[in-house]
Amino acid sequence: MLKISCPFCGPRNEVEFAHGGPLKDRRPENASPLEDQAWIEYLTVPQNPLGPVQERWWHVRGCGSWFTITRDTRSHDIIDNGNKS
Amino acid sequence: MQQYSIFSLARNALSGHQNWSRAWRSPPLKERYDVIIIGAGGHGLATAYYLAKNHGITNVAVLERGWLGGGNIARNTVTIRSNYMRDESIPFYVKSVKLYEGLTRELNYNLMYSKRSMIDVVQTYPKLREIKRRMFNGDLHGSVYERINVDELRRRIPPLTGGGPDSRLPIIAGMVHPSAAVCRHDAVAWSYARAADDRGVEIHQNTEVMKLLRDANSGRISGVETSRGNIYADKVAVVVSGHTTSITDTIDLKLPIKSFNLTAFVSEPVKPIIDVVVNCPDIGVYLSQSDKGELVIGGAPDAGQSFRRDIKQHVFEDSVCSLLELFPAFKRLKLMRQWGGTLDIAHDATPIVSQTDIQGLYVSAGWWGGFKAVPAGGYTLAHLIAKNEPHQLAAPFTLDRFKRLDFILEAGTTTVT
Amino acid sequence: MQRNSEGGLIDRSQSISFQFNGKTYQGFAGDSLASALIANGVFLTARSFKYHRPRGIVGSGFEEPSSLVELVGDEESGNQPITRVQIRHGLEARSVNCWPSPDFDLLAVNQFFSKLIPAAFYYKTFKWPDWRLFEPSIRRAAGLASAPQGIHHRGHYETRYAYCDLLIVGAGPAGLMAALLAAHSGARVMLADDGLEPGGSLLAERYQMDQGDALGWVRKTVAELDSLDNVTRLSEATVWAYREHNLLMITERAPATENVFQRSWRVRAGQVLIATGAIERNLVFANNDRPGVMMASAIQAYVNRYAVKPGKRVVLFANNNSIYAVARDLRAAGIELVAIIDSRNQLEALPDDLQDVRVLTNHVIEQCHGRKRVHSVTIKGRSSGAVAKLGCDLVGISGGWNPTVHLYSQSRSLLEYNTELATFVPGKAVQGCQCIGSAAAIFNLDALLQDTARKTETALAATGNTIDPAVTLPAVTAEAPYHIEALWHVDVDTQLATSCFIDIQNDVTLADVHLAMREGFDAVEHVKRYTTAGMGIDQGKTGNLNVIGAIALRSGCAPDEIGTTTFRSPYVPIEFGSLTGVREESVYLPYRHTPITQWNKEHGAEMYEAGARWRRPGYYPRPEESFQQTVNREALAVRKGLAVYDGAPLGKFEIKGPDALLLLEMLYTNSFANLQTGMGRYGIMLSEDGIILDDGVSFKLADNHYFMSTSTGHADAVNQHMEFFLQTHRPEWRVKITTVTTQWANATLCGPKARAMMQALGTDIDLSTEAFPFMGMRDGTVAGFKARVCRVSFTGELSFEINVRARDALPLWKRIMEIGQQFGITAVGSESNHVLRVEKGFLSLGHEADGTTGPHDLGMDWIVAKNKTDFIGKKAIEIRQAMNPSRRQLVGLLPDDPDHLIDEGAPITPGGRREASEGLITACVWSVVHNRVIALALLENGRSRMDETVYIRRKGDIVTARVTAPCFHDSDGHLLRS
Amino acid sequence: MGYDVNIQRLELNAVIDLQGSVKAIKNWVKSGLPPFPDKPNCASDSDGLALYWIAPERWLLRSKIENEDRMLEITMPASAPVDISVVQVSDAFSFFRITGSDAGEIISTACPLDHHLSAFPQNGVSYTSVFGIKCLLIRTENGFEIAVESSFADMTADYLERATS
Repeated sequence: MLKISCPFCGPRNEVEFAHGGPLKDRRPENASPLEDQAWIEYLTVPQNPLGPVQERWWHVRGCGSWFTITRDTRSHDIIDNGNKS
Repeated sequence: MQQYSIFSLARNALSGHQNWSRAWRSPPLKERYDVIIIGAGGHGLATAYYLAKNHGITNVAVLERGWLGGGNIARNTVTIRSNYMRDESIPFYVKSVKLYEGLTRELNYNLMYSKRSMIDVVQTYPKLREIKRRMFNGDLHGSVYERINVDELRRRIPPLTGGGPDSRLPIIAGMVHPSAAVCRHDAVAWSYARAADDRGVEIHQNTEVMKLLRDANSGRISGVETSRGNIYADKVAVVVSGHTTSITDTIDLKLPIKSFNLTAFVSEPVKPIIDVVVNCPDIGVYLSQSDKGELVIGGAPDAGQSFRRDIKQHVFEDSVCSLLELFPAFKRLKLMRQWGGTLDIAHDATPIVSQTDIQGLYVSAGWWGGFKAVPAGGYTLAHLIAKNEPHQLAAPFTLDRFKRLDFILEAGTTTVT
Repeated sequence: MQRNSEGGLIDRSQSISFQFNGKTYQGFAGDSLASALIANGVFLTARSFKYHRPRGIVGSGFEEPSSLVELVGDEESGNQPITRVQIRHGLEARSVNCWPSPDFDLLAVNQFFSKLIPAAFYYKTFKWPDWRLFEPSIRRAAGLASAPQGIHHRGHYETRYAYCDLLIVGAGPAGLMAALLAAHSGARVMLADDGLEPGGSLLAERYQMDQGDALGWVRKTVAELDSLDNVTRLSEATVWAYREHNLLMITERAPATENVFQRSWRVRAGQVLIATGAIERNLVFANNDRPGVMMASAIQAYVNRYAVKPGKRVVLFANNNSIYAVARDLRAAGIELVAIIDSRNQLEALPDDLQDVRVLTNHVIEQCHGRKRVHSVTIKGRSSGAVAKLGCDLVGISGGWNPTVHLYSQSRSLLEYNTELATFVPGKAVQGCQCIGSAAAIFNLDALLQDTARKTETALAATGNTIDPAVTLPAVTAEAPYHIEALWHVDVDTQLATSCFIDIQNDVTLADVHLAMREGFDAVEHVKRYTTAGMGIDQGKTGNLNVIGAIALRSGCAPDEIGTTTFRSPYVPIEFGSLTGVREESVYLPYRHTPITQWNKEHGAEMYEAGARWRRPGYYPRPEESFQQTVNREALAVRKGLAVYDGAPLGKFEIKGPDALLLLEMLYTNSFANLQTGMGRYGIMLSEDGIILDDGVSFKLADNHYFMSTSTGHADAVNQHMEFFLQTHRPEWRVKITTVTTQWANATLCGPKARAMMQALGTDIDLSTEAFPFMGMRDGTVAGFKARVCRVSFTGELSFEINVRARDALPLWKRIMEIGQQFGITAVGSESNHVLRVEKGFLSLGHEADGTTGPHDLGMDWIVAKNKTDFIGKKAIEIRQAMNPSRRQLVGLLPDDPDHLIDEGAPITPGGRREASEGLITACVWSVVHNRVIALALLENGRSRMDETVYIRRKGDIVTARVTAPCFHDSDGHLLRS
Repeated sequence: MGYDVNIQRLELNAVIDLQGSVKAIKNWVKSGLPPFPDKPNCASDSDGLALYWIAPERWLLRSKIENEDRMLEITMPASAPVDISVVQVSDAFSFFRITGSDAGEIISTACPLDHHLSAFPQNGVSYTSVFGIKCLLIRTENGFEIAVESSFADMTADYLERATS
């Protein structure tokens, strides 16, 4: 059970949150013109580092904020709760 | 290969068991091989064995970072079954079960293969509909599934006293998969290692692959850089369960997989009470009883990527709650040990046995419940490496499907509305 | 009599009678089952796991490797270390794994086969004809205690969350000192101790603290701690897991709260001090498992704490000097010291009071003699090789001390091998934790207290607290520094090696370890798995390091090169029940009720799990009615008359803001741009992968203000989908979403008579088709209730969805049932709804939209706007369309046999042959409009195969059906628009 | 001994969900609102109405049901401008009041957050979970209140009953 710091509520137990997957680039305003393979890569290839991963969490049993933290996948240590959305 | 039998045991007993030979050699590391297999886990060792046996390719090095059989083969819940849903998947797992059934003889090693059948405890109608779909589709490919009523279900699983008519999720049916089995997981790795070694394959433990090497001109794979120096081969297979991307990242090969931590736990050993594999798909827990008497219990993976091998408390508690809801008498049974393993899950949660964009580089990944797939996984990967074309059983598992967004979705169909 | 007339921490005024293996014995309050049995002269207490050798009591605490008992009766519980069971009136215990008794155990015959069954023998045999032939008998032989049969406990289990600045694990000298120092700093302190009473090693050893008996200091300190609000002290509480982010698990075995049987704490600690003490190692020599061979520290504990004598004549055997304090206490208790066998070369000067004891340095015990009780030992000079026999009925062994670093290691902090101490000691910490006391390998009381003070100060500093200088350390008596010379096992020939037990519980011998290595299993994990060493219930607490030592000796390298095996939770076995608390039975999973739920139950509804934890009526059976008759009756009521259903669970959201329309355009595949105020539109949402996520209707309340309804099961998923997209991909968009799912309940009237019914209920809304067309939404009053009425239809018939504030739902519902009588109103459930949807070819999530299909697969091209530049999932479905020409498409099926339902999920195969399927039945029902069976199916290129015959294969049995359009009723939809 | 705690399932309360910038809301609701709390997850009150700051740009206005009409008058949900969201959600909540010297013990079994005064002040109010479902936790003079989505009320009562039996 991670201790995750919500930008609005502060540190809370993981059970209050839903995991939102590793960070992706902002979705383009219009995906249609993109190369098919580039788009497929956007859809299917996540960052999967043995080490720090930027990932999104949703404080679903809390204030409802979505935010991004950097967590080390080897240790669960949270290196940065920069709280970017 | 030294024969194992009751007679050789008796013979060796007389000499105080001083004359047993090594199960595998530790030969010197050469600079070049025909094939390098990264990872001496179940899949890697099986691949090496079938390369030698089926394709006569024996100049093979299996490189292992730690000790052989130390990956997920050492930390799974030993369930073997073929009750999948999709036409693309079922034949592969049917083959795997078939290979498993002959393995103890073939490898002259008692895997304690125990064909004890699996019983699904069904608690919702959408789940029943899904499993019936598996049943009918399985029949098309020789995977047997039979429905039983609740009384019969309780008769076959005496401690299953929960899930009654007034409970939160009453049991509505049972589904039996008779060909399901369990077996001694470590023995699978050891027996494949022993048999592969016997056919000339070299297994190198404590040999960590730091990066993949490519030919500067052709761009094709040329070998690997290891903690013991560079080793060269025209064909390299990455068979490292959860750590696939750690290897492929070294040459910026992008793969549609994420690594997760899946955990399991065992109870204290008790006298026999359950002699089938019990699977509770609606509440996400499954269990069987090992020959030592421990209940081996598995649940769901953590949310979020993880390479840790310990359990998340709340994920663990969910599994235990589910267990006790159906087996209330186990409240006073004790948890003895818990552990985890890293598995990589593909974007569509179906395995990948495939060539890659880099010529000569093969991956076997995305094994979620890969233990049951060890023989067929090795069998088909060996074929792919030897012939440079996918074995028909694994043809659906190539990376091409992602380039067409044509996913093989085993999951799904559980949606309740 | 084994019990001394005075001394010890037992209460001689309270005699307690209990049963062990059927016989009744007496003990005193404060006795453990082990001490009470020793007091009664019972020494043969167990049989071993594999060979069924006679076994006795070896230790005095949770590390006990030898004697396990199961409790019967109302405390039914198996595999308890005999040393950890407190006796109480009526306690019934029996030895595990022997029958009929440890004294006469039938499976003892295994001892004679022992030569045939070395480590891992089973991999080499039992192969022919089949393992299943041998498995049952093997399984019966294994498994120790029998599983609990019933639910035997008073009250309920409890779990809770807790927070503290400082968690101290263990209330021995170090733990108590740390707690005392921290308590006065004002920090939130938790002190958890596994024992029945605090004191740890001080309960078993004899120390002076503050010029008095150490126990006096313990009592004083505990009293002070208990008087402070900022200190939570738990006893009989095991800290068994150290997880990420300083989360630790504690289970209290005997909470003070009435009705709470056991309590588990999930503690998030700022800092952790691990004061778990040290565990004495076993010594490995021939027959070191015989009853009467005990840990030296255990004998000391029995003598000092329980005032019992485990024997009359003792030989002590050690590789370290902790044995001499033991010797002193044993002699004081009146046990004859035959000799002290000290394997060390270097020996410090003997204490004065032990000058007269026979001490043999550089000697070892080679083997023990006696089967059910040791009667003598053969000792051997390590350099001389001279052997001699000594008579004795008790052997005390000390292989040195291992700091109890299990939790420290679980925290992922590092361990390092210390050659001088011949054990693994705490290394670099990776979470906020430190080991103190003997857990930090500081075995000297004075030094230990000093060190504890320092570490407590740093721990407090890390939590922003400072130590109170007023608290001082007690003065203690000086002692000789700990000294050890490693002895992993006694040198024995291969013959004797087969009875040198390195893991007593799992019957693993030195010979087994050597065999494993001989066969190439030389990694420590290989040895462990091949021999099962350290995999018993004790998880090798006394033996593991000797395994590592044995491997090191054989492979000629240092123990730290071998490395240690992973320490995994739990530290000691924990009852599953204590992990779930009150989460069981009806609250095992959350459940949700609508305001109508109670009414539904009273009116005999079969309640179904409806997704998102809602319980919803499946159907309302009447007496004498079959399931099908009920469903037909309900479906007909909708088609021909009037029906009502409880639609409260549907997901509902208010979406508002200058960019609300932008959001809808992005979410739905079709366009909402031209939607008029007061009108709604059906739409489907896709995942970015182009898979159908949900379908639903959104109404326009005003410009950039919408009322969205979603499916019941996907309401949460849709909410997440929207918030995710808004907050992470379009944070600049100004849209606010409010979930109103339970603010609004609804009763949906459907059927030809629905409009008449509305009139009868009384409403100020103009119900004419012109004023209130299909897909319209009107606010007004219905039957006097403030209502929002929507003309949507999930059934294909004229429908009015009456949404009211939840508080008004039940009164409205009752009014409807009352007024509706004149129209023969029928309450209907999800089963008949399913029939009606299939007749209309409406998609059902979980049937057609099974998590794998996109809109085109369901023939819903019409709902994918061609003119929209983009929406979530657009590009994915375009790619999939272009690259996968043959996809499955939704069709209707008319089975040639009109009278029999076809199982949903049944595959369609080419010519009915036993090969890969080309489609499947997604839904099959009895149509009340056609009085026959109809079905929907996903079929490869189905839309181009109208009127074709297809073959549905259910195992052997093949049925045929004709392909039709996926709509069987009112295909032009004039009824629902009427 | 058992827990000294008193659990009361409250009648319907009046609740209005306010979203938007403070400025925009003040522009719309000219008077009658309690002062906006200065810290996240804190409450303020005046004149029988309580204002909870429970999320970024989001507040709950709560009072006894008798005050619901008054609350609707001052907030005017139907006509609120497009840049703020005002939604009546009274029926979406069910409130429980937990009092007695062991109220904190019960909260510890139910909620994962740290409710110690140093972490959850006297005027603390926050979303968290109760027995695994989303809930609003409110500190009161002599204990706590929890509010769950009304569909979960029976289940919550069931759970509390078990936890305190």
